[in-house]
Amino acid sequence: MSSWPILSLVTFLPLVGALFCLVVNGPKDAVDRNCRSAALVTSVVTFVISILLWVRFDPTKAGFQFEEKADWVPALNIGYHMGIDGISLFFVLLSTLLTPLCILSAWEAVRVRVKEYMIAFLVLETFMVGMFCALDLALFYVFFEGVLIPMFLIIGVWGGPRRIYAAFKFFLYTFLGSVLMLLAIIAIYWQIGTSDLVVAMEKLQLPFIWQCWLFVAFFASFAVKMPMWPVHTWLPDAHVEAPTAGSVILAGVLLKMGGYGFLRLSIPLLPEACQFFAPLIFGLSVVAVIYTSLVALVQEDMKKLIAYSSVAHMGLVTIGAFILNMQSVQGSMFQMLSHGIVSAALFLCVGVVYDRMHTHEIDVFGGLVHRMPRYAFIFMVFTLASIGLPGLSGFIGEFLVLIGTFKVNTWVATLAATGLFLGAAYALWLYRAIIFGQLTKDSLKGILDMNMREVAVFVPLVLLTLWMGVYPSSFLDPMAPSIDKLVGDYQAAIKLARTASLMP
Amino acid sequence: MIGLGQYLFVAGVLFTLGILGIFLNRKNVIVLLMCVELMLLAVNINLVAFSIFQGNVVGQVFAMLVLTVAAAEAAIGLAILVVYFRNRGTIEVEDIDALKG
Amino acid sequence: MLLQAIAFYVFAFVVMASAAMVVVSRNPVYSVLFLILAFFNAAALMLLIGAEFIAMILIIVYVGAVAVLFLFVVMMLDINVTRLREGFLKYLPVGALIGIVLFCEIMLGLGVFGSGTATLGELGKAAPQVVAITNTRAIGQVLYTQYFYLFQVAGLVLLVAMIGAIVLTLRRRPGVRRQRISEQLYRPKEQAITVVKVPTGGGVS
Amino acid sequence: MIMGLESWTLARPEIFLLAVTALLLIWGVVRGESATTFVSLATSAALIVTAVLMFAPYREGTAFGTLFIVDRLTSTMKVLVLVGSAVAILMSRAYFEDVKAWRFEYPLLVALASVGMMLMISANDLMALYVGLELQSLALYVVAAFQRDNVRSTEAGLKYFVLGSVASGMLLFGASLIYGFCGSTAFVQISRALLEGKGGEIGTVIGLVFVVAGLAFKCAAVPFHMWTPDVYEGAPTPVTALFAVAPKVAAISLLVSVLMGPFKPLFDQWQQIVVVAAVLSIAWGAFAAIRQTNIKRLMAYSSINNVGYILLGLASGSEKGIQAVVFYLAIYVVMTLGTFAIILLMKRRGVMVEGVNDLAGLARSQPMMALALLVFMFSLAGVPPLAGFWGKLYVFIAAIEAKLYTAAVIGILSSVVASYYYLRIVKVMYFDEPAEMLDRLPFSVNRAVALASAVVIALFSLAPQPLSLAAAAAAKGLFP
Amino acid sequence: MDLAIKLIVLLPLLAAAIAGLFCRVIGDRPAQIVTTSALLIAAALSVFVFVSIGFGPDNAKLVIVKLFTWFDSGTLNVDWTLRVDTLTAVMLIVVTGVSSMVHVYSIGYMAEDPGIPRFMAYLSLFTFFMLMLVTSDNLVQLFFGWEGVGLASYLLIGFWYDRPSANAAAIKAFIVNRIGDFGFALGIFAVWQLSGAVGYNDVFAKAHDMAQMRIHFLGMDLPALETACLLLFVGAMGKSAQLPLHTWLPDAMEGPTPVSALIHAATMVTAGVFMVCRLSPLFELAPTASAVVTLIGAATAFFAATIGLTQFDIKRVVAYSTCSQLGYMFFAAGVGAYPAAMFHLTTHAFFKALLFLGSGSVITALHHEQDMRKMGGVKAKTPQTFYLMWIGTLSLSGIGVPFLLGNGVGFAGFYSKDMMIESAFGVHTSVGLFAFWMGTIAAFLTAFYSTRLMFLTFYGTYRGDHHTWDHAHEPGPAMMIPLYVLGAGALLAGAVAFNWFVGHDWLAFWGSSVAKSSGEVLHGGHEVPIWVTLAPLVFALAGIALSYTYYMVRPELPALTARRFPGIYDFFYNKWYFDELYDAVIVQPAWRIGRAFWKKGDGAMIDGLGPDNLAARAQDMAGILSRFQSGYLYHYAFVMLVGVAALVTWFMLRAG
Repeated sequence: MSSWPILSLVTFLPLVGALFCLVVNGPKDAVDRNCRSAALVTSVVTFVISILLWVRFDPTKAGFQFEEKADWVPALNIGYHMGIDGISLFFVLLSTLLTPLCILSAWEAVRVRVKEYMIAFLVLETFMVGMFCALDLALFYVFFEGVLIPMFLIIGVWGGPRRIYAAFKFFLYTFLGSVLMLLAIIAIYWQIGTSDLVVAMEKLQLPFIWQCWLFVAFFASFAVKMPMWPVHTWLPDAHVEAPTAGSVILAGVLLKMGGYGFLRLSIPLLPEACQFFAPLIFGLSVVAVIYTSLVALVQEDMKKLIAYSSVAHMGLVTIGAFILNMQSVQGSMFQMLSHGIVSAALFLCVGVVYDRMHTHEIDVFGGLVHRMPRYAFIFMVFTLASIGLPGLSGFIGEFLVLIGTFKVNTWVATLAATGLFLGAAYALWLYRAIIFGQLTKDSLKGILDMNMREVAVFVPLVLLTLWMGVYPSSFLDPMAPSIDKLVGDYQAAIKLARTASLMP
Repeated sequence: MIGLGQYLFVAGVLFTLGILGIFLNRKNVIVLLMCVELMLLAVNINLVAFSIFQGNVVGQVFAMLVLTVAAAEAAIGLAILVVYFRNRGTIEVEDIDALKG
Repeated sequence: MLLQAIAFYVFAFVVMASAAMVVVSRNPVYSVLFLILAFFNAAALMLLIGAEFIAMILIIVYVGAVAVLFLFVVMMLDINVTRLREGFLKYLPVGALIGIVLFCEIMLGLGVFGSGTATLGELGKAAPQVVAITNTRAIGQVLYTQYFYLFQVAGLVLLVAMIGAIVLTLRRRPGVRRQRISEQLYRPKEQAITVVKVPTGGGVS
Repeated sequence: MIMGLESWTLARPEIFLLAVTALLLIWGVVRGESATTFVSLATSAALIVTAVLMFAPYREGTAFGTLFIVDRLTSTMKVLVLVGSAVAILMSRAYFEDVKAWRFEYPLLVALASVGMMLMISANDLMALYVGLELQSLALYVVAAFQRDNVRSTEAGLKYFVLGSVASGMLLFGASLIYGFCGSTAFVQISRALLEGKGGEIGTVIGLVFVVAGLAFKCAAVPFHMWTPDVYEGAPTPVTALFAVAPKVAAISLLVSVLMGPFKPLFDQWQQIVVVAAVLSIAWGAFAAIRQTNIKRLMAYSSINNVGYILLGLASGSEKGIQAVVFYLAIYVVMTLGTFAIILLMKRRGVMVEGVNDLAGLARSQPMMALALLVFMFSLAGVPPLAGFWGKLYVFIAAIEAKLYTAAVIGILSSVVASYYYLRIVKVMYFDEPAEMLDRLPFSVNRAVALASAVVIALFSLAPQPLSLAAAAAAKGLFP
Repeated sequence: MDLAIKLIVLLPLLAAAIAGLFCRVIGDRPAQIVTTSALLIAAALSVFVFVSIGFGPDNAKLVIVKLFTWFDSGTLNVDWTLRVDTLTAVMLIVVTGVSSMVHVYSIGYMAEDPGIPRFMAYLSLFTFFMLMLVTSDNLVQLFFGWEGVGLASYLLIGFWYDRPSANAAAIKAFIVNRIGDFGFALGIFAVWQLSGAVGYNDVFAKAHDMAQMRIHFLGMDLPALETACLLLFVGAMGKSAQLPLHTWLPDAMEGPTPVSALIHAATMVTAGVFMVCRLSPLFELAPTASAVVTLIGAATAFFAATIGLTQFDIKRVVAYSTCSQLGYMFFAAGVGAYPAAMFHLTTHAFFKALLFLGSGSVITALHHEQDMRKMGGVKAKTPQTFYLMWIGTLSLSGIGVPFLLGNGVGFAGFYSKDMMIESAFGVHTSVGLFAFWMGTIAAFLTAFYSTRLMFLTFYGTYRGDHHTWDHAHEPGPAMMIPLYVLGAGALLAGAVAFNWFVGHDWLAFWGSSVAKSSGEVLHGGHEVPIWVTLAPLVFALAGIALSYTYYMVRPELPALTARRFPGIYDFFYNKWYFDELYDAVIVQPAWRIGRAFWKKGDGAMIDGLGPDNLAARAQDMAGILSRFQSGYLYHYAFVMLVGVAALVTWFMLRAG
């Protein structure tokens, strides 16, 4: 289909930019300037190329497209295998979209160690994109874990006062989860003699008890990444301490890795275990929705509140992924995409006021609408999208997940649907506390509205949110065949297992 | 009749005494070195006994090597001991604790 | 045969006893002396089964070189008789217990006690095999041929020991006067002697 | 032919190295201290040339009867040893000049130790094993105490010596038992005896326990590791660098060739020992390092931890496991050398410092060095895509295939614990605001080593294939 | 036709976008012009559509305009579609009519506000969502409009964002609505699960099947359609402020008065009624659910009226009256008199908007004073408003002369209210009877409190401060014209529309847009005994009389009564303590639980036992191991010995 390695290009182009930044030398001002521009140009070019993916993507095919295959470590039968299908396509786009926005948002906000910052982000982009494209388990793992390194640095170097605690918590928590996944990957590799995911999807036949063990291992990794209750506690800390762009990437892309992992690995490879563990996942997710929503309600820090809301939103994603019918999985995918845009935008919003006041405590703010009407408007759009107002992106995902879930399990659907009003409660409370009310605080009296650069960061996100809310078909249609196949294969596997167990 | 077992027994006792001496000794390092020599002596008895009872001389060659190395070891050990003594003025085992943790 | 057995038990006892004394003696000098005693008796044990070459080497190397070196260092460092520290008694039971357990296990494993034939096998029962040629000759035959390599490496070990000992302990002290024979020998006479004309009755000033 | 031409050909690298060492020794004695720099450079060069000699042309076989064996595995290991030693010598000049202990005996002792290590690696007989080991050990005892006016250095030497002697005593005791029960010291004979069921099982196993204990001491595997932190901390830093690399490779290689060679028939027995040692090492190295403040000491625990992983590869006893050992060792050598090169650069106002916290602000004062150290730390922690990850992956693949599930789980969880202290170093470099910057040093050998190591690690990370091929070739020798 | 429908819906959106996004650029006046004219055009088009549909031939009674696909997921297909039938057409008239009037009114009312463009944009946006709601062809789009009006309501209630009370009210409105929407969403899910569709036509086609099915919901095995209808009705309860989700509506009066008129009287709050009527083909097959609708409606009608008796805030009185009137509509819908409910919805839209806007003009006149205790005698200053308000009041009270000219003659409310009460009686069920009595009593109360409002406000002497009094005057034409238009509606709508809505022509008018079964119910309603027809009127007149006695003849009586029956007075005055109850049972616990989850759950439990605990244990472990590394040689040797001894022991034990 494609004669040139477009996926590799998208993946490694940022790395080229990073290398360029690495070798830039000279007086500090010039280095900063050059690195900023280089990073922006690289990431924008990457984004443009990634758009080509969408354009040239065949939305009628369920299989992988743009496949690239090469030897990597033949001694271990580990290959370099890239390819995307409907499930990964938009995550790639999400990553390539958010990176330039992050770089743009940090244009003036980051003043120390600009060079390192830009390098970190470009490297991060490579890992993120690579992870979504990887079709080889080892390659997947490499990218999956590689993300930790730049993110650790981003939180630790440019973060807030408790950044060290947060960075360590983030790293160790997620690392702990992922290493168990590594064992699971090795076990699969051992079974089929190669780490190629496509081969694994075709050939892997594991006994039930094995599936369960491997599922637990994968689960440890993805659940932490998602994050699911009760392994979510790294997220609020990481978000609060991370710099704006770090939070954006964290919420926008990193959290999706867990959900993506479930869809890409757990479900196709371990269908029976998925079925077996689904009740547990539902339980945890429902708790996540209610528990974290209530916790979000009492937060005193904007970022923490949004972080907790992310946990709640991700609860819906896991429910949808494991209900495993067309609507729920599509909803779950869509919810991830939407959350990627919306929570990223919310963190950018927090960043806007953080840049001005250098705090994200809710109490410090209030009445910002008097000085910052543009900001108030944009914040409102994303608040509404976050609470799932129909017509904005958040609704489609929630609705599809819940409607799909209701068909299977009314308890889960009902309890998860409480997020409808719980989410509204904390989101609107936050909005009110920050934007509305009288502008009484002296420190805020001179605050300036968003400048054009900041608006430029938000405009694409606003448009995207609307687009996704009003005409989600552009996104749902390309993913439909892949998800159809996923669900179909899963059901076939379950059926097979049933008949097998019925046989003497 | 004196058999191999008896020799091995003697060697075992010497070896055990050597090891015990190393960690029961709270005096000075030089005695530790002597304990090491005891261990090597035990080994030598073992080797010689095995060698004789098996009827090949490999064990005795081995014992010779051990002897040679033991001599070299003693030389180096005592040299290190001496420089340590020059630095600290003591070689009492319990004083050698600058490095720990 | 009986005599041999008696001799064995005597030597064996002395070896073990003096080894114990090496460990428990409070004066390091005594320890060295007991060590020497142990070596002598061990050599005797070896003689008993016909390993005369090793026995002699043992005495020459150990007693003649190593033990003396020990004694020399003990004297040089002027180490006092140390008091018995509490630790000794405190750790003695545990340490001794573990040591004895280990010892018993080894002995059991080797089959030294009674039923040990299981592991010692034929060796346990066999009498010392007498080699047709002398012990020294037998060793000589292999040491420089078959085991030539080991012999060379042993030499290297000694070289290292020499370098090591020198590098650690040799110091050039600036204040110390030394006799430099070559300088003395090659000094030209102009530097060594001056010819002075001594006026008669005046003396040298 | 015991001393035929074949023997000399096979041993020609060792002979070459010895000859050069002897010549340099004479040169040094004649020229005195002023020759030190030349001698050290010449020694390094000789070590490298020796490595080249092994492969130009490459030969395999046994020499000196059956005492000495050369195959892919030994040659690969020797290359690692030689490179490690050569680089360690190159890195040491600045340090020793600083402490006024720059003497020509040092490189020569290292060279002699390297010869010892090569002999160890090539040992095919218990006696050869022993003399090689002692040649190496004696030289190393001396270099540990080489800074002879320094209490810590001499204490390190003393501890290393006493415990090392005890360990070799144990090894010897075990060797004597094995000799007694198998009737020979030659590996081939031992193997044959064990295969034939001779050589009283339990007695040999006890002997094996003692031998493994002695070797485990040299590898610094738990519970025979206690010397490691003290010696690493006390010894002069370049010596520590050497210790962390060359002897470790040699000891592990020896362990591999002993266990996979003559004692292959006792696999079931020794596997248990090695698994226990591996798991304990991994865990101990991971936990004990958490609170360390001295970076050398921390690296000691790190090395214990890494040895654990290597032993886990060995414990699998499979071809892949041995590949993993070689692969891991190679990467470990590079990471460790690089790390120590940076530790050697730590100077504040002209004084060497070695606290972890002294690294604060390295990212500001020497960004490239900080980046290099970052690479090493993440690599040591096994975070992909850095090369250390591939090593761990290799090991765990082998372990899983050998059904060592529990050990694998413990190992992988401990790697998370271990990553904590590697991260702490990164944190200190990048996150902390230094009270006082480290000195900006001019370009030096150590910088070059650090950068080169980082580049090598980066290359290994992206393209592990060549190294894994080399490892595969090396392991092949053991599985004909 | 299609174009007209599209324009009706999209013009307000366009206007809102222009006014909202470019407000700074275009300024106040253009914003007003754009939005108002858009609405007026839409209203005119609505009339056109109403006429074409309502009085068109049978085959033209339904127009469906598909815009484009919204989302497809497997078997779930949702389109953006505009569906217009008579039911919708009626709503179009109501929505665009009232909305355009409110737009006009707002030009005057908000003249001095700094946020005019924003306000106009919000109003237009609201109208757009409301139109989407009424024109939806499927439940999901209905939900879109449903939530959208909720949003607009939130924005408008909180329009004066400086006021904390306004913000609180806005959030309350949104969240309470969301609780209703929670049920509504579940209802949609249930419908989809049962029928496999969300489009009305497909769902209705399956209605009979659904009535046979059972659903497993929350562990209970329930009749499917009943469950779905009940869940959907929960949404209606929230949106239409029925018990127990009514608490937001009175608070919503914090918003500007035009908002109250538009959203909280005429249109949005009636969405629930509209929804029940829209889904009447389902509800008619779900008797239990319908009974619940009736009961809740009747109870709310009574309950809200009791509170209205005691309130002093002029807008709150009207608000509770709205609540009460919505209750009427629901019980009408519940008994199956869907046309009657729609009829009252329409008339109510006119008279209640009139009352609100009238109150607004009083409030403007008195410088934004809303407390009736500080009013009195205002008729002198605002005579036109006074008369118009009387029209509204009488219409609300349902005053008219029965039997005259066949259907009787009266204010708009008279027709519709009577029809509902009679229908309730006419079904001859216990639930219907309950609704009848509640409605009748509520009619008494309604008449009492609405005339009380009139007396307190316009009669007697002024009780406020004189500065305000001196400046009080009738508002300008921008505000008065809408009043007149609405006044005309309140006066005439009932008489004009009676036959179409609930009279002989009902079937021809409604077509298939409401359930066919309504015919019987309406018939039953027409066939009730005379006393039934008279009862509401008599009660209403009695209420007026009592009110006159209390507030005109003997003004000391109210205070006396309050003292005489303190318990019941406080109970009514404090709105049956619903707010307090919710605060104690839901809001406070939620905060406490949230805090507990955060500090104790996340902090102490999860972090305390999980990561932080593990980290601490690892540190402890490190400490132990460090201490182990004592530095003593013998110690190290001992460890080695133990290691060897352990291994040897292990093998000895294994061997034997």
